[in-house]
Amino acid sequence: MLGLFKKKDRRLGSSSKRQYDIPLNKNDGADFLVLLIALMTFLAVLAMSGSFALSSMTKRWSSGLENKLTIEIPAEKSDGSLRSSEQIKGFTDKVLKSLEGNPGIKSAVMLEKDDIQELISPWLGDDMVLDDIPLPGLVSVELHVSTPEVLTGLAKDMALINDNIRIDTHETWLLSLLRVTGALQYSASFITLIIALTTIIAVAGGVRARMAIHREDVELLHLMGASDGYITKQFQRHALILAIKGALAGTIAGIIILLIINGVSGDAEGGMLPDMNLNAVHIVALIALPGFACLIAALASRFTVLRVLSAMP
Amino acid sequence: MLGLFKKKDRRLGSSSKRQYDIPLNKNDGADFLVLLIALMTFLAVLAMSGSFALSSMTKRWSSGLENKLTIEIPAEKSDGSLRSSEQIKGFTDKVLKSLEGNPGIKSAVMLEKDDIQELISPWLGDDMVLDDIPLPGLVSVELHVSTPEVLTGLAKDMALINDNIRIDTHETWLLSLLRVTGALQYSASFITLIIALTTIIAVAGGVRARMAIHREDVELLHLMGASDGYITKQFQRHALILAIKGALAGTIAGIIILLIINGVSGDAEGGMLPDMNLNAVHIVALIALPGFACLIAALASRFTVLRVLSAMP
Amino acid sequence: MIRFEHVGLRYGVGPEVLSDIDFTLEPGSFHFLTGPSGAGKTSLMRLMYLGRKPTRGLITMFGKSINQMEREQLASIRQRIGVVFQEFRLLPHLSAFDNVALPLRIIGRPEKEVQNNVDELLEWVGLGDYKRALPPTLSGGQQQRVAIARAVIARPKLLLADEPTGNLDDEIGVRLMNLFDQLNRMGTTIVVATHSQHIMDQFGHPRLALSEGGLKVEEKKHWIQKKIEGVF
Amino acid sequence: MIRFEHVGLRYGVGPEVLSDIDFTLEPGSFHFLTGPSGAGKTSLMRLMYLGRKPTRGLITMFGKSINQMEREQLASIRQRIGVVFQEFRLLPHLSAFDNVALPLRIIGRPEKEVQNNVDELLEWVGLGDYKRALPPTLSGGQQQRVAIARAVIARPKLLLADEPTGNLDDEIGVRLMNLFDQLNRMGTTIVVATHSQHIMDQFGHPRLALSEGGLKVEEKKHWIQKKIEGVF
Ligand SMILES: Nc1ncnc2c1ncn2[C@@H]1O[C@H](COP(=O)(O)OP(=O)(O)OP(=O)(O)O)[C@@H](O)[C@H]1O
Ligand SMILES: Nc1ncnc2c1ncn2[C@@H]1O[C@H](COP(=O)(O)OP(=O)(O)OP(=O)(O)O)[C@@H](O)[C@H]1O
Ligand SMILES: [Mg+2]
Ligand SMILES: [Mg+2]
Repeated sequence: MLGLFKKKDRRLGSSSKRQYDIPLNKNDGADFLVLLIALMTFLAVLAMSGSFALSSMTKRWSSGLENKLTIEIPAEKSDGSLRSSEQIKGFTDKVLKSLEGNPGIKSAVMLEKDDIQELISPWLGDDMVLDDIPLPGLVSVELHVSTPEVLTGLAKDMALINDNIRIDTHETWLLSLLRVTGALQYSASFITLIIALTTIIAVAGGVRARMAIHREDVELLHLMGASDGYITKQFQRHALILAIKGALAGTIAGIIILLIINGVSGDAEGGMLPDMNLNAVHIVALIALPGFACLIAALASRFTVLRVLSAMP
Repeated sequence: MLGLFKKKDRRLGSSSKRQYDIPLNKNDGADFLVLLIALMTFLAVLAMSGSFALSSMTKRWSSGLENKLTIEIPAEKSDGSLRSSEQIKGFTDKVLKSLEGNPGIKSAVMLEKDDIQELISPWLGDDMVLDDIPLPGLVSVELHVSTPEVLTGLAKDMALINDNIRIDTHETWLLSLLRVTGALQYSASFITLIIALTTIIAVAGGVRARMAIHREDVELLHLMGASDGYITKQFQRHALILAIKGALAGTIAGIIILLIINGVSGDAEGGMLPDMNLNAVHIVALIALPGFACLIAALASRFTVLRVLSAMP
Repeated sequence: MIRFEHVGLRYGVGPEVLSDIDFTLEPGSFHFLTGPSGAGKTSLMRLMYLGRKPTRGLITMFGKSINQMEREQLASIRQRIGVVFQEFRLLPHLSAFDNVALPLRIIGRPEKEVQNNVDELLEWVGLGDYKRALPPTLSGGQQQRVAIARAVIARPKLLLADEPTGNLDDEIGVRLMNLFDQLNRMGTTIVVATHSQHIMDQFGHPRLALSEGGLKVEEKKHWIQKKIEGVF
Repeated sequence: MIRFEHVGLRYGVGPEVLSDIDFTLEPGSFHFLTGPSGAGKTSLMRLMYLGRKPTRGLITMFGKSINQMEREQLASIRQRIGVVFQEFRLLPHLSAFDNVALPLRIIGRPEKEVQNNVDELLEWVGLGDYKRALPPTLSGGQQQRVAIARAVIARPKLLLADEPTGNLDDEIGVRLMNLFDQLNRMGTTIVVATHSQHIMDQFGHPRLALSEGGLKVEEKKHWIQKKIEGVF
C-alpha cells in the first residue's frame, strides 16, 4: 500500500535538485513512521465512524420508538374492587395536569373509548360494545427525549397521585439498551481521543528517534553556520511527506473497511453507514482527521528539532 | 505509566553483571517501541472485549426476547365478515400441524380462552365474559433461534394455509438491530485481526529500525568472532523485556478503561462486562493477548537480527 | 582575530581540561597546536569553532565577545570558520561532492558556482573520480581529503584543522599543508593541531603547546633555539 | 599462517581494488603494509580479518581454505584475530573497560580474569583514569589506545593494525609499537598498515607495498638496499 506513494515522492524530491542535507529521504525507519501514522489514522477513522454510527442509531431509536409511553389507571384498585368511571376520570385529569407542568413532555392525550376499542380490536373484533365494561384510564404520552432521568421523574410524579398508576414504556428493556449504546458511543469518542493522543506521542517519539539517529548531522550543520530555520525546514518537510503518505493510506484503508462492513451489514434497516454518509459534519470530521495527523507530525518534528538545536550553543 | 517498570527492569538487568554488549538498554527509541506495543495491546483488548460483549448481547437478545412470536388467525376475513369459531379452530389446527413439521420451532401452543382473557385483562378487567365475543385464533410459538431465514420460512408456510394469517414477532425491528450488532461483532473481530497484523509489522519495523542503528555494532561483534546466537540472544532478550513492559501496560490500561466503561454503563441490565467476566474462554483470550504481543516482538527481533547476520560472511 | 582570556573548560563534573588559557591570534597568522594525546587540543579547537562555550573566561572572536552575540550572529561567525574535524564528520549519506558543497549551499551561493568550485577542488585533492562516492565507501585518507576540501571550499576567514594529515601519506600531506600555506597567504588565519614533529619541523610556524591544561605560545625563534640546543 | 593466491577484490560493480594478490605470511612474522592513500591497505586487511570474501582467488588461513569453512569455524578463526580498525570502531555506549573486555567475554573467560587483564592493560596504555569513560568523551588518541588494547587483550594469533598510531604522539606511538614487537616475539603474527615512513624506518620489518591494485613484498634486505641507494 505504501509502495503506491514511492514514485510520487521521488518526483516531489526532484522538483529541486537537492532536497536534504540530512539523509532523511533514505529509508532507515521512514516506512515505519508512515506505517504508524497510517495505522493511527485507520483506527481513528474506524473509531470515529463507529461513534457516529452509534450516535445516529441511538438518536433514531430514542426518537422513533422510545418517546412514547402509556400511563394506565387500572379499572380495579389494588384490593380488587372496581373503580367507578368518575373516579378514573378524576385520576386521569390529575395525571394530565401533572404532565402539563412537566417540561420533558411533548404531548399527553387521554385515550377515549374509541381509541381503546381500536387498540383491542385485533383481539375482540370491531363490533364489540364497550359501554358496559369497566375500562381503565389510558393516557398516551409523547416525550421530547426519553432519558432515564425524565422517566424516573415521571414515575415519581405519578406515585404522588396514586401508587396504583402504571407507566408502560412499551420497551422497558430498550432503555437499558440505550444506556449501553450511550456508553459505547462515549467509549468510541474516548478511544478516538486516546488514539489522537497516542498519535501525537507516537509520531513525536518516532520523529525523535529519527532525530536521534541524525543528531550528529544536525550538530554538524549547526557548526557550519546553518540557521535553525534551515535545519528545521528539512525535518519538517520530511515529516510532512511521511505523514501525508501515512494519513492518506490510513484513511483510505479505513474507508474501504467501512464500506466492507457496510456491505456485510447490508440492507439491514439499522445499517451503520447510510446515516453516516449523509451527515456533513461527520464527513468534514473524517476529512479533517488525516489533516490533523499531518499537522501533528509536522509540529512534532519542528519542536523536536528546535529543542535539540536550542541545546547547542 | 511506563515508568512503573523501570525499576524492575534495572533489577532484572543486574542479575548478571553485564547484560548487553550492544547498548540496547540505552533509551534511544526503546520507550517508543514500548509505547507502540502498549498501544497495540490496549486497542486489541478493547476490540476483543467489544467483540465479546457484542457476542453475549446478541445472544441474550435473540434468546430472551426474540424466540417468541405469535401467529394470529383473525376473527374476521379480509372481506369483513366474521369467521365461525369452527373455521378458526380448523385453521389453528392446520397451523399447529405445519409448525410441528418445522425443525426451527421449539414449541407451539394454541391459546385457549383463558389465556386470551389473561392477555386482555389489563384493559377489560378479570370479570369479563368472553363467551359471546368472536375471538381470533392465537398460537404462541417459541423458536430455537430466530434468524431471518427461519422467519421467512415460517411466513411462507403460513401463507400457504391462508394469506390472512398474521405473524407477530413482537419486536420486528429487533431483527434488524441484531443484524447490525452481528456486523459490529464481525467488525470488532476483524479489527482485532488487523491490530494483530499491524502489531507484527510495527514491532518488526521497530525492531528493524533499532537494528539499523546498531548495525555497525552487530557487525563489529560478528567480526570479533561472536556467534550468531551470542548476538541474537541480546536483541531477543531486549525486545522481550520491552514487549513485556508494553504489553502489560497496554493490557492494564485496557482493563481500566473497560472497568470505567462498565461503571458508566453502570447497572444497566444490558451492561457489557458482567457477561464477559463470566466467560472463561474470553478471559484466557485476553490474557493470551499480551503473551502474543511478546512472542511477536521476540520473534521479530530474532529473525531481523538473523537476517542481518546471514548477510555477513 | 581570536583572543582567549583566562579561559577554562570542563566537561560536566569532570576536572578542568583547559585552565587559564590566554593567547591572541592575529589575523593572517598560522599556528601549530601541539601537545600530548589528551592534552586538550581538540577541546581548545571546539571552543574556537564555537562548538562549546567555555566554563569560565572570555573569548573574543572577530573583534567581538562571543557572550554578547545573538544566535544569528553566532551562525554567521560559524559560516566564516572552516573546520577539519579529527574524526572527519562527513555526512555519510551525502556524496563526496555534496559534502564539500555543503558550506557553499548553507551560505546560499548559486548552484553553478558551487558546481565549478567543488569540482575543481575535488580534482585538486585527487578525488576527481570519487565525486559521487559516499563517505563510507572511501578509504580513510580519501575521507580526510574530503573533510579538508569541505573546510576550505568557502574560503573561510579562520581555518581550524585537527590532525588533518593523520591518515595521509607524506606526499599528499605536504601537498595539503601547502594548500593551507597558500590560503594563509591570501589572508586566512590558520590553526593546525598535529602530533607530527615532522610536519611542524618542515613548516616553521609558531606553536601553541598544550600540556596539563595550560598553554604556552612558542614563537618561531623560540623553538628554533630549542631545536638547536637539542641538536648540539 | 596466511596465504593469498591470485586474490582479487571489487566492491559491487566498481573496478578491482585488489588484483592478483599473492603472498604468504609465516607464523610469527611481522610486516608493514604500505602504499598511497586509496591503494587498498584497508581492503586487504578486510580480507585478512574475514570481513569480506574475495571476489576471486584463494585465501588460506591457519592452514585451511576459508571457502571450505563452516560458519562456526569462521567465528572461531575470528576469535584468534585481533584488529585495530583505522576508524577505531569502539562501541560508543560501552565504557573503555567494557570495550577492551569484549574479546575476552566473547570467548567466555571468567569475569575475574577479565577484570585483572583489562585493568592492567588499560593502565599500561595510559588510560587508568579513563576506565569508566565512554568513547565519545575520549580524545582521538585515547580512543585509538582503547582500540589497540581491545585488539591485543585476548593475545591473538594474528594481529592486524590499520594505521594504529595516526592519532598518537611519537612517544606513545613508539611505546605501542614496542608492545606489538613484544607480542610478536611471543608468537603473534603481525601486520601493521601505516603511512609513516618514520615508524617503518625505526622498526625494520619487511614491507608489503601496495600500489595500483598489486602487491610487492619487500624483504628487509631489499628495502635497506633501496634506502642506501637513495642516500647515496
Ligand atoms: N565530550 C567530552 N566529555 C568529557 N570529557 C571529554 C570530552 N571530550 C574530551 N574529553 C576529555 O578531555 C581531555 C582532552 O581531550 P581532547 O580531545 O581535547 O584531547 P586532544 O589533545 O585532542 O587529544 P588527542 O591528541 O588524543 O586527540 C581528555 O582527557 C578527554 O577524555
Ligand atoms: N565499502 C566500499 N565500497 C566501495 N568502494 C570502497 C569501499 N571501501 C573502499 N573502497 C574503495 O577501495 C579503494 C581502496 O580503499 P582502502 O580503504 O582499502 O584504501 P587504503 O589503502 O586503506 O587507503 P587509506 O590509506 O586512505 O586508508 C578506494 O578507492 C576506496 O574508494
Ligand atoms: Mg584531539
Ligand atoms: Mg585505509
